[in-house]
Amino acid sequence: MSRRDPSPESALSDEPLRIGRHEFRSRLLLGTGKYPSHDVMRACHEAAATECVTVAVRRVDLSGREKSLLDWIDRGRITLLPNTAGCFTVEDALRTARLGREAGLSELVKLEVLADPGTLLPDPVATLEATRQLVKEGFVVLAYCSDDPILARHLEQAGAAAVMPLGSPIGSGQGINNPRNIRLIKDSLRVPVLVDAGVGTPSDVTLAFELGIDGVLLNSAIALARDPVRMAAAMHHAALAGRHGFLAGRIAVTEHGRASSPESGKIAAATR
Amino acid sequence: MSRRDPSPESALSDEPLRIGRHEFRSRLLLGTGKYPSHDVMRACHEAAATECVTVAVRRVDLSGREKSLLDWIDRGRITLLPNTAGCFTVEDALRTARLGREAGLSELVKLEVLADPGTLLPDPVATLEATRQLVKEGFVVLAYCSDDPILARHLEQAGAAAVMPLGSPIGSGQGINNPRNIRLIKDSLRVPVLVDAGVGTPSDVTLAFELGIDGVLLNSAIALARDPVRMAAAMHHAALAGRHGFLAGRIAVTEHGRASSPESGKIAAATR
Amino acid sequence: MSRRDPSPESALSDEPLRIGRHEFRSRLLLGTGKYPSHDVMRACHEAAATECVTVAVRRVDLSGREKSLLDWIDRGRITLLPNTAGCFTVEDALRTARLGREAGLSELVKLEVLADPGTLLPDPVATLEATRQLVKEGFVVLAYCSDDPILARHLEQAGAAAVMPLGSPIGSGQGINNPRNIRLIKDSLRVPVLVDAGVGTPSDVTLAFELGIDGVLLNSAIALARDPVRMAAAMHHAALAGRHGFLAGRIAVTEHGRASSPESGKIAAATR
Amino acid sequence: MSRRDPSPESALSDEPLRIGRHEFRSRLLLGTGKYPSHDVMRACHEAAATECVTVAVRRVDLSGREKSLLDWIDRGRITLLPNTAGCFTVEDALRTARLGREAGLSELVKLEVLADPGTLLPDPVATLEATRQLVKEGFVVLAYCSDDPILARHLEQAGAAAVMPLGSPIGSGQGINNPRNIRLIKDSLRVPVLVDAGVGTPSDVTLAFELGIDGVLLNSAIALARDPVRMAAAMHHAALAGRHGFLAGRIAVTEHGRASSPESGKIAAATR
Amino acid sequence: MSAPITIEINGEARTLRAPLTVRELLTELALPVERLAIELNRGLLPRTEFERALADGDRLEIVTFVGGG
Amino acid sequence: MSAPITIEINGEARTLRAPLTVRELLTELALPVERLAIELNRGLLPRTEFERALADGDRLEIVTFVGGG
Amino acid sequence: MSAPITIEINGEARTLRAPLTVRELLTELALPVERLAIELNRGLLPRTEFERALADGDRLEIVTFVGGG
Amino acid sequence: MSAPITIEINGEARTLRAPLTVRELLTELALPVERLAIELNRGLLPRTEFERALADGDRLEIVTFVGGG
Repeated sequence: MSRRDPSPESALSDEPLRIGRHEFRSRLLLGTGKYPSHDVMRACHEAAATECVTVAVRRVDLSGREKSLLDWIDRGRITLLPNTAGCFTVEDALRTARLGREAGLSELVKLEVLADPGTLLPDPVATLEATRQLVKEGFVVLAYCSDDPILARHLEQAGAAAVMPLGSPIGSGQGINNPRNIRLIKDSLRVPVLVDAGVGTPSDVTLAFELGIDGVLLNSAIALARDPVRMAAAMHHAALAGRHGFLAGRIAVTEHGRASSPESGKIAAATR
Repeated sequence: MSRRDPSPESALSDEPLRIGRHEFRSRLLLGTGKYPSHDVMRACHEAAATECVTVAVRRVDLSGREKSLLDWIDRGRITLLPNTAGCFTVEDALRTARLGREAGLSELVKLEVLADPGTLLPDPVATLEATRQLVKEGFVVLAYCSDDPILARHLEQAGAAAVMPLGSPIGSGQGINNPRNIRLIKDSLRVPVLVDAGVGTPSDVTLAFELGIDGVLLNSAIALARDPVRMAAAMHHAALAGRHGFLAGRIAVTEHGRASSPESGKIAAATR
Repeated sequence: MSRRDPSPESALSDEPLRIGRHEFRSRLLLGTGKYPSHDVMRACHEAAATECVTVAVRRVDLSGREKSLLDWIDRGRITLLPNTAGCFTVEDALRTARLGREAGLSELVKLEVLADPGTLLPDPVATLEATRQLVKEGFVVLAYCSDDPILARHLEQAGAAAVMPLGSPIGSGQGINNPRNIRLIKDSLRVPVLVDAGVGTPSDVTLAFELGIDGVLLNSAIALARDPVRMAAAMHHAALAGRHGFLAGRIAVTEHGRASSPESGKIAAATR
Repeated sequence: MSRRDPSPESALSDEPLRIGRHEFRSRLLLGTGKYPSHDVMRACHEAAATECVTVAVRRVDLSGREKSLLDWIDRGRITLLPNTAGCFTVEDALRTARLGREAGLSELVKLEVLADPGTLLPDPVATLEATRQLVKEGFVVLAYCSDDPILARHLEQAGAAAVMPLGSPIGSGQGINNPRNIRLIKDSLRVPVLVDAGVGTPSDVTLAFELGIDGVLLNSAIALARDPVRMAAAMHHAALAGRHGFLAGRIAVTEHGRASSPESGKIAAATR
Repeated sequence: MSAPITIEINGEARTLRAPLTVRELLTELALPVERLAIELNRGLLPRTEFERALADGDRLEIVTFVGGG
Repeated sequence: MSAPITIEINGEARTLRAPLTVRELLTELALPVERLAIELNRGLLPRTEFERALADGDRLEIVTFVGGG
Repeated sequence: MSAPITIEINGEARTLRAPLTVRELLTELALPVERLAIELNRGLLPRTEFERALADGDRLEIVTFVGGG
Repeated sequence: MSAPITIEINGEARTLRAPLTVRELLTELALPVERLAIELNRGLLPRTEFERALADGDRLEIVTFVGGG
């Protein structure tokens, strides 16, 4: 290594996250729900330096009084990812995805087919069926799913452009309940793996990336934090910390200590 | 909140870490041991943006051939923290601390009195005794100790300027084995609490800061990583992530999911 | 409570585990593979007081030299549970189940349809399809599956008589990687839930039962232990410990201590 | 192994727990506080098959109305272990220990010197000093302490007959917060190591014994359970499960699965 | 001049003058064409078909993007 | 007296005298009827059909229980 | 016949006739000797010294075993 | 001109000409004064006393900073 030291910048070189024809330098995807205000949301998107945010598809306000969410999203920097949040059947998910594409002129869709309003857990069977259909229709499907490694494989084989296993239930803040499964999924898939749902803290995000995954999508952890903008900035750093911690190759864990200072050259020990 | 969005910078405002008369903007303290080369070490110090590094006190090389470690440390930005690493008795720790002060013209000392070369665990009794003596002699003592919350209080009462409980054994990479104890220590002390030893990954650092502690000191996790400079940069981000995650106030953990998208305004459900 | 103290026996009253038309007083199901010898296996079955063991279906030894495994199983006390271990397709699982029924004259089958020989993880899609078919054919299906709570519901709806989520991969000894999922499964199903695969230690078994589940099936943890018979006895106690710990209702977890001895009536404190 | 199968009993052979001149076949020590009634307490002691219980020393009720706790303890089977619960200074602990010996005619004492009523955590410095003094006075000291491995060594060197590290704060039900420390303590001491305080569930007890320790003392986990007698029986089984699980030698943990059924002899695979 | 028609929009019944195209309806409702999508009788209605005339009993779903996770 | 037949048993080809029923085969192989099950040409063969005569080219799977988890 | 004495027992002041030994006091209080222990003026009082006469101003702690963890 | 003296430096015995001050010794050893510290016979030797003459049998520890954690 030369005496010209690498700067932190070069130390942090990384390839972009690629999903379909899209490229993202930031590996943190955010939501647009539950913020105290649209202004705070926009500030959080900036603080997190995100380049992709999910949006829900809902009936337009016929009174026309509501201002459009999109006025607070810089479409130049940020890609919209329509989702099918709140759908409990394959058909509703398909209809919502089609409406989202028509409204957003984008083929991207975050597919959620949930089993019930109580657990908000994804239905593996319905999600697989909807993925097959949407792929047929030309969608670029990011499939939200459980952390069952074999289900993730089926979704990849069904044509999903990315697989998004949950860390824990949506909005629960439990973090990554089964890191081994997340690693298994990453190790056996070729498409990008993004952890979606359940993240509560920056360390959850850092840990997720240390498992080798390609991205994290979160919403409540920022939107409902006491200071959302600060938390957004924290999440930005957490993603970089975990991603580069993974790329840098951690030290091995040992049962006993290993000295950090030289054993030799000590002054003569005092006679005890 | 005004339409002028806060920038990430303002989102990351924080007070400095104060130890004795010293102030540090970076809350990450690094070591200087076990790096592949002095050049890599310096690059890591830069990438981590550290402002304080520990150094060991050892017999000078009489051949005069060794280049001085200090030539690779920018004394303008970085404060030296002499340590008593490798001392197993109170007397040796005192002698080493005095030599360090004389050589470094600084009253700072990281006090380590270890029980044995096998575990490298700190001796609570000897550490407390040595702290009392060094404080009498005007040292600013950063006391390395176990995560026993009551021992930490005794060290504060003995005059330690900072208490440094271990996350796990030195160099083990086990991380924070008992987060509850670390939090208990932070909550019951007035002096700064720094987690020292055991950190293996960026997520360990992020988690430590999320517990509320004031700083982290690490060495092997960077020096022995596959790519030390990248890991140093990762640790820098990990510290910011955890610190601001703590200040921002995390969401509560719930047993079940909470929707991120509105329940209302859905399109008419397909008849199942 | 009367002065006639309940005996430990009455303290341990419990209803039997019911699967199909079968009733088992022991909630510990064992395997019959990988033991050092048939004698050791039998001793383990006794020490664990099991009433149900799984057996694999394989080609008969045409040389006729092999002694039959069944000679070491007391059919009077122990019910045979044929499994489809080693099947990677629905069709092979169906054929194996049918052969098992014909050979064992029992309608019980532990259904395993694995995804690949590497991970040995169950295939959720194939398992669901095979369950539907076997239920049609009158089998009493115990379905081995991942810990995806919604998949477990689909298996129940498909007619499985019991659902057997894994704690972790077969033979890995990792224990229960996602206790929350196991609890979610138990709380949302009516049929018995048995944890199958991954158990390594008695505490894994105890923890599993504390989650409320109805039974545990394990093999390697006993068969490959250094002292299989002692481990079998340990597992027997572990099952009782966890089951009755669950029924007895644990104390709540608190962040801080609560005295076990009275605060009043202390002798006058020494003036400090 | 002969065809005469070992019975569960012989599978569970074990040496007694030896503390001072006392021998206990049961490795579970219980408290006598916080039970719904003296009758329930006695039933719990029976259900847990304990042979040693701790008692507190308090001012006698001068009205003479209170019935003596000791009428509910079978002194023939159960050894009394007076404790110094509730003492916050060395002197009060010494006075209480002496009174306990005088009242109980036993030299056994469970030494507790707590730091404050808030955390109820043991004071390492005061505990060490009190141990030295009580050993001088001929007491057989069971020293309650934190899980600092080096402190535990100091207590052994000070003459403690047994060292009792906490799993977590008294009555918190948090379980074993730092299993590695407990194992380190056991591996570096010659005197018996008993886990005291913090246990909440049978699996906590089982896990503690799997670490190799010699005994567990608990009170609240049984006395405050919804069904104390059933929980006592569960704890009895939990102790046997963990102790013999430790002696039997667990299987290794592997990252991936290992088949429990033979790979050979499968029927010809269906052509997929 | 034809009779008025009644259609359902986002679950609400509305009586409107006929003839009326979807695009005219959007203008009447002061809704921006570019950020919404429409389902007519459970099927997606592409923008290219917004000139289509509405018929009595038609059921419309008019959606846009809102905040979500 | 007919010609010998060749059948496959558990993957091994065997030439046998004909006529031969499944039950006779089992007896010849000294295999206990009660603890095994048989597949004939990929389909389960119930015990009730063990009197059936084997034909040239038949493929048999004869299985029993072995240790497994 | 001497004057009464006042002593403190478990924090309560009591006036008693004198002379009075510790053992006599215990009898008076109907306390069983075998399961208790006594501190006299902060020092342990062994059973062997229960015949000792109490003096005015003495402070006694009389303790026994109660439930604890 | 006095006799040579033998002193121990960092555990090694050395014979040197006398008289010799600590500062002269450092110069002789080509060691930079500013970054090191010295113990003389187990006691710290402040820089202010570097002019002190070494005596036969003196034991010196001359230390500096090296990499450590």
